[in-house]
Amino acid sequence: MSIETNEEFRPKIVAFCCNWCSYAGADLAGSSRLSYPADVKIIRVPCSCRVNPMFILRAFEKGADGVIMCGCHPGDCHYSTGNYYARRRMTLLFSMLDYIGVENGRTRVEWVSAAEGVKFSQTMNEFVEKIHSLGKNVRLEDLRCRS
Amino acid sequence: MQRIGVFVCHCGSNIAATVDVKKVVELAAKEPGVVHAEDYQYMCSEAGQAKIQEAIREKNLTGVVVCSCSPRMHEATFRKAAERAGLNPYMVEIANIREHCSWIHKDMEEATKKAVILARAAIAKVNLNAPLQPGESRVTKRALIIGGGIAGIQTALDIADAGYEVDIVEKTPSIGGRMSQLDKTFPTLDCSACILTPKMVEAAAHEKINIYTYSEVEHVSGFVGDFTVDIRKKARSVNMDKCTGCGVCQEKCPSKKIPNEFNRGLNNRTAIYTPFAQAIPNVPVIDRENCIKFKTGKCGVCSKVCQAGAIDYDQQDEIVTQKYGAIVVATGFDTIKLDKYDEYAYSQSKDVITSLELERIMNAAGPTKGHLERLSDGKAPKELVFIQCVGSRCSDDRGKPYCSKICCMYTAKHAMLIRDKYPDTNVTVFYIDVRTPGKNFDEFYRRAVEQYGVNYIKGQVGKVIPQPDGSLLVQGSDLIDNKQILKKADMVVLATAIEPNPDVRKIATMLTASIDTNNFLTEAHAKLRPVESPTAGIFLSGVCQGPKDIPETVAQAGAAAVKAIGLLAKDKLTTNPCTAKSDELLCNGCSTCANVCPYGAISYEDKEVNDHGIRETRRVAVVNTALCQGCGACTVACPSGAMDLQGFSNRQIIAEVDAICR
Amino acid sequence: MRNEHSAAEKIKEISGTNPLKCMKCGKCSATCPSFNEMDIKPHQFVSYVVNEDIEALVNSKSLWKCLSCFACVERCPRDVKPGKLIDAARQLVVREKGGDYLKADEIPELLDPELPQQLLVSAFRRYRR
Amino acid sequence: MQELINRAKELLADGTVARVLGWKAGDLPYNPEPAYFETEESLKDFVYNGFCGANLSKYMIEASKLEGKTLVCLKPCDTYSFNQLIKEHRVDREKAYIIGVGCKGKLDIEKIRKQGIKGIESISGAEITDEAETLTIQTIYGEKTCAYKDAMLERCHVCKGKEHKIYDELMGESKETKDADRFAEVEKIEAMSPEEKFAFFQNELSKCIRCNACRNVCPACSCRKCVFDSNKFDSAQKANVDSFEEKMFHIIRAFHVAGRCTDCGECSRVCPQGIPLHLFNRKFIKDIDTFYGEYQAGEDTTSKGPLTNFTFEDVEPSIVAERG
Repeated sequence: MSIETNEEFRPKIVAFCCNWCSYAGADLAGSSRLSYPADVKIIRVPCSCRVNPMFILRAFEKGADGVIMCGCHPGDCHYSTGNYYARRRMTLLFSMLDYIGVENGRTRVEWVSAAEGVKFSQTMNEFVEKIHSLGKNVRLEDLRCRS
Repeated sequence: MQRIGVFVCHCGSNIAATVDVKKVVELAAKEPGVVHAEDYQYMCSEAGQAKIQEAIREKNLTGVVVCSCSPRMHEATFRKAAERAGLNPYMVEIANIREHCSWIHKDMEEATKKAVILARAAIAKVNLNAPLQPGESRVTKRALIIGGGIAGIQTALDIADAGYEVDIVEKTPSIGGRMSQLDKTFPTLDCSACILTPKMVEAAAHEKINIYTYSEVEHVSGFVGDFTVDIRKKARSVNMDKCTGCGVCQEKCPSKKIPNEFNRGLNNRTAIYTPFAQAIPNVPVIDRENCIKFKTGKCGVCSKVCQAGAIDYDQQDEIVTQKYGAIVVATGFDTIKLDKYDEYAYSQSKDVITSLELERIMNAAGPTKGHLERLSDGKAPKELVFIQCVGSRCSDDRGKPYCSKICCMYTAKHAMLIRDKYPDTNVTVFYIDVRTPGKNFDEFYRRAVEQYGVNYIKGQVGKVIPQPDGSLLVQGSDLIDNKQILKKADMVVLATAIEPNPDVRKIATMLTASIDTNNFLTEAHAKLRPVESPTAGIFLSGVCQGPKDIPETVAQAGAAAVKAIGLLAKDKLTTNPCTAKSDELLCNGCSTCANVCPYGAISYEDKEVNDHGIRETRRVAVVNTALCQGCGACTVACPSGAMDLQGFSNRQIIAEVDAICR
Repeated sequence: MRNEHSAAEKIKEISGTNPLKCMKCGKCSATCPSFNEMDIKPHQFVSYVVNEDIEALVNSKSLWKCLSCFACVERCPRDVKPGKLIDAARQLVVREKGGDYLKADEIPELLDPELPQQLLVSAFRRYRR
Repeated sequence: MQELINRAKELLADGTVARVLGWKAGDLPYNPEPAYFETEESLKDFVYNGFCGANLSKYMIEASKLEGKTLVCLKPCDTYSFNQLIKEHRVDREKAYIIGVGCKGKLDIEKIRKQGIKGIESISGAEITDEAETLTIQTIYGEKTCAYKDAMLERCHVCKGKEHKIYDELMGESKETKDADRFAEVEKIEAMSPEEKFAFFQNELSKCIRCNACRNVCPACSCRKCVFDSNKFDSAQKANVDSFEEKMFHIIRAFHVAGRCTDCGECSRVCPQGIPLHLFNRKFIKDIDTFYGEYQAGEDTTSKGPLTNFTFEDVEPSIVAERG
């Protein structure tokens, strides 16, 4: 049974991007043709504070291998304070995931401004590489959801 | 079940070159809820929009997914198109298969796969969309202009002339900006002060314009139509109402050794000063860091000599809080620092100067009273060399990657003026390209060459070597003659690159306006919305958006004014309907959501509810949709999930997550 | 005979520069201390590589006149580094056996007692295969 | 206990309170249950002993809706929960007459059973007024004894203190029981390798039968409708057919009460499967204390909770990876 090993591992990666900074940063990466692997799929949210820990767990449950959340730099939030709340929430959530034995490289928060197309692309490249090094997310995947 | 139409855009070849558009159509058509799928060259074109509208009508679509460019680009376009066909605009979602897919991936198969997944996520979301109705918010009929240079002044005048109140906030003690430092202006050579001063006076005298000089924007909150801004009026230490502007205090001030910023530090000023003679307001400020009274407690000369009794050492900074409907950024530029360009010997020789310094030297009110002379020994230079593109067009980390745009023209101006006034002085210009697009610009440059005998050499200067005799040896190349040139010069003028005012980053952050890697403010659309920031209600005027000369700045200032007036003319704005909404049957009334709301949009009411037959009075959260901006902080804080965000609901986001992970 | 295209590619590879970034400002030639001794000038190195005229470049005097002082590399505003291009062209020659500028047995005659030993050693290390 | 009953009768008689919320004897000697007493007469069934671990503050949510005041007996640790409920507007302080009852640690029948004591007929020494250090247990196999301390709930070994944070009057003596470090267990897990951590929680959580006892007893889990029962997150009514479901449930449950959980330990006490659920809550408490400064939910009724608050200098989430 060497099906897994023969096939190149293509991770599933969900990126939550806030509409004002990070999504625009991703747009800038696009218009600057700064490539990053196609494994990353972006979900647009109004603000990083809209990202519910349930969304992240849900992604893992459904087979995501990595989840990254991007928001405006602290202090630059379009809604002034959203990313400060997000920062606390994600810190606690990541710590909890680490506590239950999930490899902590599977989750990441990065602050990316609308001007940081380069940073966005770099971050995604790094993150995908990290997920590659961790391999498939076998610990958290809900077996029923494999198709 | 929704009836969804999927529209896949080729964007010419922008998408179609990397994404198999037909395949996306084919696979999207199989998704649940999809009853129609098609592709088209340009979905955003009128014909493309017509296709969407036709499908909405003919297939009774209840939802639309457009697979195209970023929603930041055309979401509004497609929503309006759908609305015209009778569909609620919020039933339209965009799958970004250009910026997030075709433009960053090269492999067709891979990009197509990703595009299909992005389309699926958008379809899954639309399946859970609900029609939304926008609310309304009021518009404060007052504009704030940040920066009192020619851009800010022009925008202020135009807005004020339309009948709206305008406040200008200027950091320095006087309005006027960079233009007030210039001597003559190209291509007509009229004196800068002669055309600027009347505008400054007009702004100061305008009944609708209120000028805060020596002031800075401290804090900005609110949103389009309803910004609240704190302005710090720095303590001037001079009572503006009492001061007559007689200038005696400046004459008598014993602290005279402070580098004069207005003259680029080429001479000194006093501790109590007005930056220049035509300053508006003509009221000095005390530079407390350099004032003997503030440093030692002794002195007080200015107070003694002031007959009007205007000196007030106890004056404190004052915070003015004001509401605005629109904000215009006009923060301008500065020249870059030359510390990374040792080869031009700027820091080694006083006779190597920047063009802006030359501008002050040429000016009758400048440090040399308008006489062209070497700053080292006061002698008139006989050989003058101009070096173009110093720090502009650099792809290394020493300079700026962009063209500063104004240097070619002002150098031609300087060269011409010097040749005119000092015919014995030879002028050589080392250039890479001479860029003169603009009305009468090339003619102007040619006049410098043909009529005034300015020697233009195509080639860059490699280094400037100060000589023991006080002259400068300029080593440059002449690419036409294919020669290396060694030229003795008495003075070298560097066409130094310009960069946005360094404060702009702080201001952009306060305004949540985006800024590019060079610190220029980003426009909402590079071509079609060049004077608006992507952040609603923020407009861009002058060089803060990109390098510009005076006529362009004035034109853009007017355009920004028109956009601001267009906003101020409205009595009400329709608000984003993607606001938070509390399900009163689930709400615990625990106040957790109100604790995280940055807008104070959540209040609590004791409300009679009917929870599946149980009638009781409950404390429940109520969202004020005029205040709610839709950030969603409350939705995550809410433990029961009663609070949800319309347009980005929990179920919608989860559906997207599921679609991506499927 | 060298294949001009692959030689040009090789030069780009060795130098690690992209000659297309050149904006033809001439700052390299303006800054070059050996300018007058060169037949092909530093700013022209770039166009010779772009035009894949490598044969002319490697046969030029300039190939051996460049001091590798790297003033042009340092000051190039576009990161094109003509000095690296000519250095790469030189490498191209040196890597071909027998293509050396000097034959080994010619060297002793040329030796100047003032010449630092270190220079000789490093020159050999650099230009000998 | 008699003193307490007498006082309750007085307050019922003079109309100060309409009912009493306390405990009554259960069908076994070690399972008293929460109960309302509306008449003086009914108070004959009232008990308060070492097995009355149940935190009654959550019952006050419903009691706040009833006519008249409710006399509620709160142990020191229960008062934290009550404060938290006041902060969240879930209970009405005016509807409660709080008698702060003394506590010398609460007992865990499982701990007694683990010592091999079975067939229990009666237990003495568990009375709150009792000075005894030992429990004397009559079983069908004869009399057995057990040190009180050894039979105590885990939470009592890491007791927050015997001071009542809110009350109308106090009754009965308390005895300090804290003799262990609150975070020792959490630290032990933190020191494990990811594989060990995963195996540990996999093992514990695979016992979960999603009976929702933890949720139902938790004073912080007081939502009218839990997110796991509503359709808002597409998470309703799911059977736990895979291991991640429980993890998700327990992480989210702990997350939802993070910053609000007073560490009353009821979740672990009631879990029929004996899952140490408090380890989730305590992990959050420990992280909150280290990252954002010490915070005890329920200490007062006004302070901002750590998840509805922030500072500009808060640590970045990358701290989790950095500290290894």
